[in-house]
Amino acid sequence: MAHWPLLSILIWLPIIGAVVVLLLGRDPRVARWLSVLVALATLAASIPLYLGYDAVAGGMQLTESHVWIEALKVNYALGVDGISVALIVLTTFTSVLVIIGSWGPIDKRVSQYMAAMLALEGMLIGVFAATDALLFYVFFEAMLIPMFIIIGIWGGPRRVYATLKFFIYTFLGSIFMLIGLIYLHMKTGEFSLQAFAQAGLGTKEQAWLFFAFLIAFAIKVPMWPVHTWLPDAHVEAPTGGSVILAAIMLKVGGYGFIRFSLPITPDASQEYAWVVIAMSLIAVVYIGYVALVQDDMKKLIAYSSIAHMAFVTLGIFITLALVRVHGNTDAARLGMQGAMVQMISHGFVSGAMFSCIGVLYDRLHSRMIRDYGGVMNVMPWYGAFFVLFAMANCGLPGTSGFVGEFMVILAAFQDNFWIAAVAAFTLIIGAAYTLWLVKRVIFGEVTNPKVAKFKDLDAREWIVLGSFAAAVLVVGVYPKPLTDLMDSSVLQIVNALMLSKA
Amino acid sequence: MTTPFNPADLLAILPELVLLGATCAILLIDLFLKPGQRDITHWLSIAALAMTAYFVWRGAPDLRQATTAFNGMFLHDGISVVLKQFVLLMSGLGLLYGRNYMRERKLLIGEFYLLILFATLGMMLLVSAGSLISAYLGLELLALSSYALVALNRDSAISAEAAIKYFVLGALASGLLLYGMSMVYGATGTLELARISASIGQVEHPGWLAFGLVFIVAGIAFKLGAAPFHMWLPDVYQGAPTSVTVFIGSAPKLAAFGLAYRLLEGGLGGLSGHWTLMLAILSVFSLAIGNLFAIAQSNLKRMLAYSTISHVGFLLLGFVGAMPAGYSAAMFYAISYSLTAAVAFGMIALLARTGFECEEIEDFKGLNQRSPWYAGIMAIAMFSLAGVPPLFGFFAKLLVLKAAIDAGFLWLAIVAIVFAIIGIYYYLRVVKVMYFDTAGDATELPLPADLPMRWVISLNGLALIVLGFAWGPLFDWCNRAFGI
Amino acid sequence: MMLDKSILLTIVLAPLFGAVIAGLFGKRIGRVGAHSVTIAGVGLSCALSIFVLYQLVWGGAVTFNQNLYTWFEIGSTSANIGFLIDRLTAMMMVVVTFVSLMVHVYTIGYMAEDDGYQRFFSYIALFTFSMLMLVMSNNFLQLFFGWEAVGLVSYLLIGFWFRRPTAIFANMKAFLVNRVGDFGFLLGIAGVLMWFGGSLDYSAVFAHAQDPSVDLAARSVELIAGHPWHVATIVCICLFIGAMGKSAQVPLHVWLPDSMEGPTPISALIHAATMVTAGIFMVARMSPLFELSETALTFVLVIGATTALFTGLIGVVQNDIKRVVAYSTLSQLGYMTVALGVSAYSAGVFHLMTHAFFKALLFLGAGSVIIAMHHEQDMRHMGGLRKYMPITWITMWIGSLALAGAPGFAGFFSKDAIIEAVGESHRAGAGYAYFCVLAGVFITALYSFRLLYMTFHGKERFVVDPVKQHHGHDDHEHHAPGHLAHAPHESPWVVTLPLVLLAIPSIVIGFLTIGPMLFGDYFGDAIFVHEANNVLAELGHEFHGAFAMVLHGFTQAPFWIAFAGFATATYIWLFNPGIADKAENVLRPVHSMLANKYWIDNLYQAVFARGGTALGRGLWRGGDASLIDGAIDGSASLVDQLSAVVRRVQSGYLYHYAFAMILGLILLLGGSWWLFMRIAA
Amino acid sequence: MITLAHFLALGAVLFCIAVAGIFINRKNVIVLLMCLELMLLAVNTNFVAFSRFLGDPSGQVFVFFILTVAAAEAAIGLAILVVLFRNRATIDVTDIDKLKG
Repeated sequence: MAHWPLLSILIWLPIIGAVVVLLLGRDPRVARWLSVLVALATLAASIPLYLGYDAVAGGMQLTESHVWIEALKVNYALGVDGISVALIVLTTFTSVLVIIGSWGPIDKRVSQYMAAMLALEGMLIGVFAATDALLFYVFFEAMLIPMFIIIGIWGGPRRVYATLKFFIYTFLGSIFMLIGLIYLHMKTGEFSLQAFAQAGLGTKEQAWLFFAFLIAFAIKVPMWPVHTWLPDAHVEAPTGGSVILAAIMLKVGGYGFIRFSLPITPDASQEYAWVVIAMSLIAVVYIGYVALVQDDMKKLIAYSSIAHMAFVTLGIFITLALVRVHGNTDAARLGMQGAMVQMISHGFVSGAMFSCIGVLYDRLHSRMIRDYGGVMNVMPWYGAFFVLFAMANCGLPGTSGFVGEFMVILAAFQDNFWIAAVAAFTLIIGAAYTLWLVKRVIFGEVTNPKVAKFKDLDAREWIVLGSFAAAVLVVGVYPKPLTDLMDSSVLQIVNALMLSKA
Repeated sequence: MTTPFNPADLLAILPELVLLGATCAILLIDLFLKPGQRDITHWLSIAALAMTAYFVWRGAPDLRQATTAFNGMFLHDGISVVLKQFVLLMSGLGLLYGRNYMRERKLLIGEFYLLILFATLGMMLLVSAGSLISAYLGLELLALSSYALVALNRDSAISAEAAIKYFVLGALASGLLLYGMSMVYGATGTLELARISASIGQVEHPGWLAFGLVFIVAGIAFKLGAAPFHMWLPDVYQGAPTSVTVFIGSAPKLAAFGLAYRLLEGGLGGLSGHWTLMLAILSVFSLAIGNLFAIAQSNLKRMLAYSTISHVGFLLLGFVGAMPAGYSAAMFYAISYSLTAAVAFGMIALLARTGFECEEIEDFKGLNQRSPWYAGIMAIAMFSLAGVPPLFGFFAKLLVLKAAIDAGFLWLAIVAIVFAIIGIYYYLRVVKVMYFDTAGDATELPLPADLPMRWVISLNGLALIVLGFAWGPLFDWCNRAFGI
Repeated sequence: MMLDKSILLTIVLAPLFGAVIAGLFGKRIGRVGAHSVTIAGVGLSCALSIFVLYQLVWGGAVTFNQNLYTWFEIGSTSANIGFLIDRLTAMMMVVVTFVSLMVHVYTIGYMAEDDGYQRFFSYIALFTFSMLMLVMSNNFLQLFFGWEAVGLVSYLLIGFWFRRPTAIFANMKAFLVNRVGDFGFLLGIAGVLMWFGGSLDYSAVFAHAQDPSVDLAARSVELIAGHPWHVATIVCICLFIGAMGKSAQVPLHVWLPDSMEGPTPISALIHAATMVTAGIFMVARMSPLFELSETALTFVLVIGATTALFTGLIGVVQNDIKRVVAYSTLSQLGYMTVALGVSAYSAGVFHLMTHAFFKALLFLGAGSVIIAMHHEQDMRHMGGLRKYMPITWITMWIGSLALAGAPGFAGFFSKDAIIEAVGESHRAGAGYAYFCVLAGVFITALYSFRLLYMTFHGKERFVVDPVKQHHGHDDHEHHAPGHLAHAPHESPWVVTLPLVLLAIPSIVIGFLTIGPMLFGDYFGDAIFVHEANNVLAELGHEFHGAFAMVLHGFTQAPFWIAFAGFATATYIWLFNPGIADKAENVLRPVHSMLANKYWIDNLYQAVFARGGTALGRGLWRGGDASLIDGAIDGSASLVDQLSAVVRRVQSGYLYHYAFAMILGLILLLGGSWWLFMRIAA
Repeated sequence: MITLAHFLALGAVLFCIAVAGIFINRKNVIVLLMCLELMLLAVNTNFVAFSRFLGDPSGQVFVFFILTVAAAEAAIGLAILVVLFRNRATIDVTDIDKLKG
């Protein structure tokens, strides 16, 4: 497998597939089948990636590098470490489910929708595989276009506002990062992340760069207080869009922190870690309370996504204090691993939650909690899935939702009791908003006569929710394969943090 | 010092001679054609441009080597070659995109072609001008043809208005330019750019130079359409027939870049300390005014005109460093912009029909339902103008930003991107209208039968994607042209 | 010899298997299939648990401590799934599986009419699995897993009748209150990992805790600058907060009474016998840690004492038969906690065991009554049932006697041991605790016998009118209170059998096991007590066998206090019931305070529920909508307006355009002039 | 004795008059055209003066070109003016404001 350009295949297969779907997909059925085949092929291609990656050795593997722009030393350089592998597999896995999930609901301009989804998948994989900053940036930005289209065409009533907000918000963030990259190119003369990481930078420079990256990735994650695009985008986006957005796109932010902020500006990251940590903790509490009072299911889950992603940023930046202040690499690794596991897990859980809401939306075309109630009576299987994912969402042990939060809290405790305490508050508030949602939607008497006519899950929905459930439980019961996959890579990142650059 | 006439010089200007000859021939032939046979003129003109391009290419074995002719009046170097090639390409596109529009409006007359050909000739002369005289002549040849082109539709009030505004302000601008030139001449005692730059160090009246420089910069700023010398641009773009807008919206930007480079770097490079500051000011103005005014527009041509101004602001970022890398970035930007603008304006011309200009943004409603393909092409153009990767426009922005940052103008780069964020809004609005709004009539769009145009505009649109990946060679040309 | 790993695995997995089968294929295998497979599973694990216990006690098997698989391993931090099987665990396993088995059997009868039959069996089997995982764990991670898993099942079972608004409110409340506990528990675990040797395994942590070279008792940290705290105290209190949630200690007790919304069998299994005692078990398990912190133990003691007395008081005024038992459960949990608080861990665990039997018995008995009354739970509509359902009546008496601590019955031994232990203890707060537990004895007797009298004795306070057709399944709101479709009757054997089987241990278990458990070395090194704190050892000196203790018991204060309670109850509720109402009027304020459970629930409702939503709204509308989005959209519209204004500059007049150019020219001139001067200067 | 400075001053003055004429004049476009011519005249004065005092003929050559171009310019200008008048029936500068904003 080594001599195959596996990563390029993974990136371009869906994108070329998208073009094909666009061209041949006049007939919706053709478009659907084609896109599923492409997505499955990509998933299949990601299996050798997982198997082929040597987790023990760690480091960048399966690297490809071709000169792209001679003059600027820009390379089409790809490579993956454990972290990327995990995220890429998450992407390919989720994309298949998203496309299957969109079979029913999407009935207008199917080929365009499917093409956008596939293109998005390719670009996301590209982001996770790029080892050249410019290439990363290209994918990072390019993915806005299909998502813009997806929300805008197939979205809800306020889709235009939502999608413009989404696009401009994220564009605003990333463009400052572009300036940072250009500056780094000026310093190093090339765009490779490795060179950036080795470049010696003064504390002041690092601070500027750190904040440039922070804006970009904080908006992407999104972190409080630049999170307000997410609820709108989620509410208006079609189910598939929401799933991709929550399950994968947000991860790009966290991944960016790990790839850019930590290695390139370690000292500034340490100096300003408190900013990020504070933002994360505020998110856990503030967003938790906001989620509590939502009357729109999607908005509620969107907010809970923000709260959960806060654990990612917390885990990432707690490592700095642990490494630099306490010299406690074990805890640091725990925190970083926690962040990563949380990303993967949140991918499954939020994807599943949004798919669940999609199932209801397809039946009643309402996202309002008050329109439902007593769904359990008519859709027992659906209810079971919903409760399972709800439990995962409030971090019940045995589900993937628990693992990451557990690790992050354990790590945070080693830095500061109070940080851990505030973070652990999610146990309460998270359960509160999730279970209240369950209580109002799933349990109770059927109040809405329309709900009484609901049919339980059909085969297609079974496949989607079932796969998510399986993923959630597997990671929850036996996370070791996942952590092992990323362990050596995380170790390398953590070790790199120990040496200052200034 | 002045050497007698040297026949080899004719070889240097062979392409120009070819174009001139061809144009005159077409002028004659066209006289004997019936209105129905205008296609002959059309294809002849295209052929003339192609032939010229061929000779340009023949005459340039290596972009790095520079020769002069006619005692340095005429420069023949990589810059002029690259610019000429793209000027010719752009003029060709202008002809192709304009034809159908003009025909439907009974405007497909020989003058359309001749004027464009002469303007092209002017631009070619301009970009290889080695002295103030040749620069001025090229400039005027371009300008006068453009004035006439804008006024081509004699029955349109707004065309006439646009033309008169263009004319008066243009003349004013060339007046300023000339006045500046006279000052420079007075200070240095020569009209030849090479000698001017050579003698800048030891002039006894540096004040005259600085004084003249300001006027020259003003003249250049007008041709580029940089604020605050931009006021003509929106009115002209909107008022001119769309097919003319396609032309004057694309190729002349390259020529203007050439003019700026020749005069500022070629002639007054020694004063870069002065003019970089001025250009930085102009750049900020252009970015601010261009983006700010564009948001409020409902007429697509006018909106694109304002966006042009903001793009000029970006282009100027390449100059502020007064370094070859910056110039090459700026040239790259000019090329990328004109290629993209051609698609945008061309699309308006394509969708316009008799009695329907299709120049309001609203007119693009639901284009995606009615013609997904052309909606896609237009969307590509918009995203490229907005500078979203992986499209061509992004890399042009990347290069000029890099040039500015390398030159230590970080603040300018940040100003630029801040306005770019404002700017993205109105491009997205077009995409929104095409994709998210539903058309009044969801019927298939009646497209002109002009197949060549449809093919070329499609290719032009796809080129924006292809060049998004394969912009390396073009970038190499630019670099080599500037000897990097 | 060594315990067989595969046996232990079977013990855990058999119920899980049953649960999965009954849950996923319930429709296909039908009711019989569902209860057969789950009962088979639980029965198997019960039998094996008894075998394991046998091996440990008589078979000379050594403590089993082994990891099954590694959950994750990051650097030196590793989390495993594994078993620690010593006598403490074994005892818990037997109790859990036995009671669970009883409940399974009982359920066949109790849920006979319910259409969620298979689901119910799946749940309780799943619960058995989770509870076993909890008690058999050899590390904190798995403990927490089981901890939350039983919480989940409890959530599902309380809300089993998910159409009932009260039920789905109660289960959410239960989960959330437990989560408050888990919040502390998780922090406690984090603290253990940080301070107690960087491991999550019991053995390593305990070893580190007792390692004199580390001297954790002395180690302290400043959570708030300038206020050093012993790490042991922090960790233990955090852990105990978890226990407070799970074992419903004041002030986290509010969920347990509401949990009675669930079907009676699970009230017996989860909310009396097993799950709620998990906290007690956990603290006993953590005895090596708690022994390090005097402060933490005092905290435990006071909380327990408070719970023991004040929740018992509420029980006196309850009319719902299940709620009475529920409050008695709360109070008994308080007793156990008190025992822990005075370092009499084995006494606590001992009471846990006896309580498991007789409280399960009481609940199942109550359930049996409820069946007979067609899901009528209000005792005011009962009375005189003894002639209809003799078995239930007798077994309930046994249970109540055990609960009240009548000498000889199981409860007597455990409760007396606790009371005496408290008496012996010199720990701060022991005095208060001693008063509470003694007063508690009176209260216990009072409400126990009140329940018996109101239910089984006196005159019938219900009317039987056959006209009303009573439909099957769980629609209870059909008939007016106190009106039965047909006369009550003794429950079927599947219901009464468990009662009998539970009644036996309720009588004898204490007598049989007190010796080894409290004063022998039954627990061996499973429970660790510092010499200084070892009150049981001191009691041990006066202990001369169970029989002597019984005789001695008659001379003791507790007995007479209990007797007083019994007498009072008999007088009020058996001979002249009028008194009750008079007393109620006289003690109006007291009564309403008790009836309203000290208004604690209302307080929580107001502060946390309404306060929380209010805060959320504020943050949402004020923070997100107004501030952040206000800024965003505001700036956007600002740009729009600005451009709408500035575009007027493009007036369309030639001379304005020309003027603009001239201005530009002047600007450039100025700039250049300034620069020129600077260069010249 | 007339020095270069005088000529330059003259040129400058003419130029200023021309520019002022362009944006002060609110009457008709013809005047604008005249102002433009005047501006070119100013430029020519400069060139001739410089060329004379520098003793370098090329300046005067330039002047000839400028004169020629000026003629062409005037022709086109007037032509456009005619078109404008045909459409608007006015050459009043203040009426040419259809395109704005």
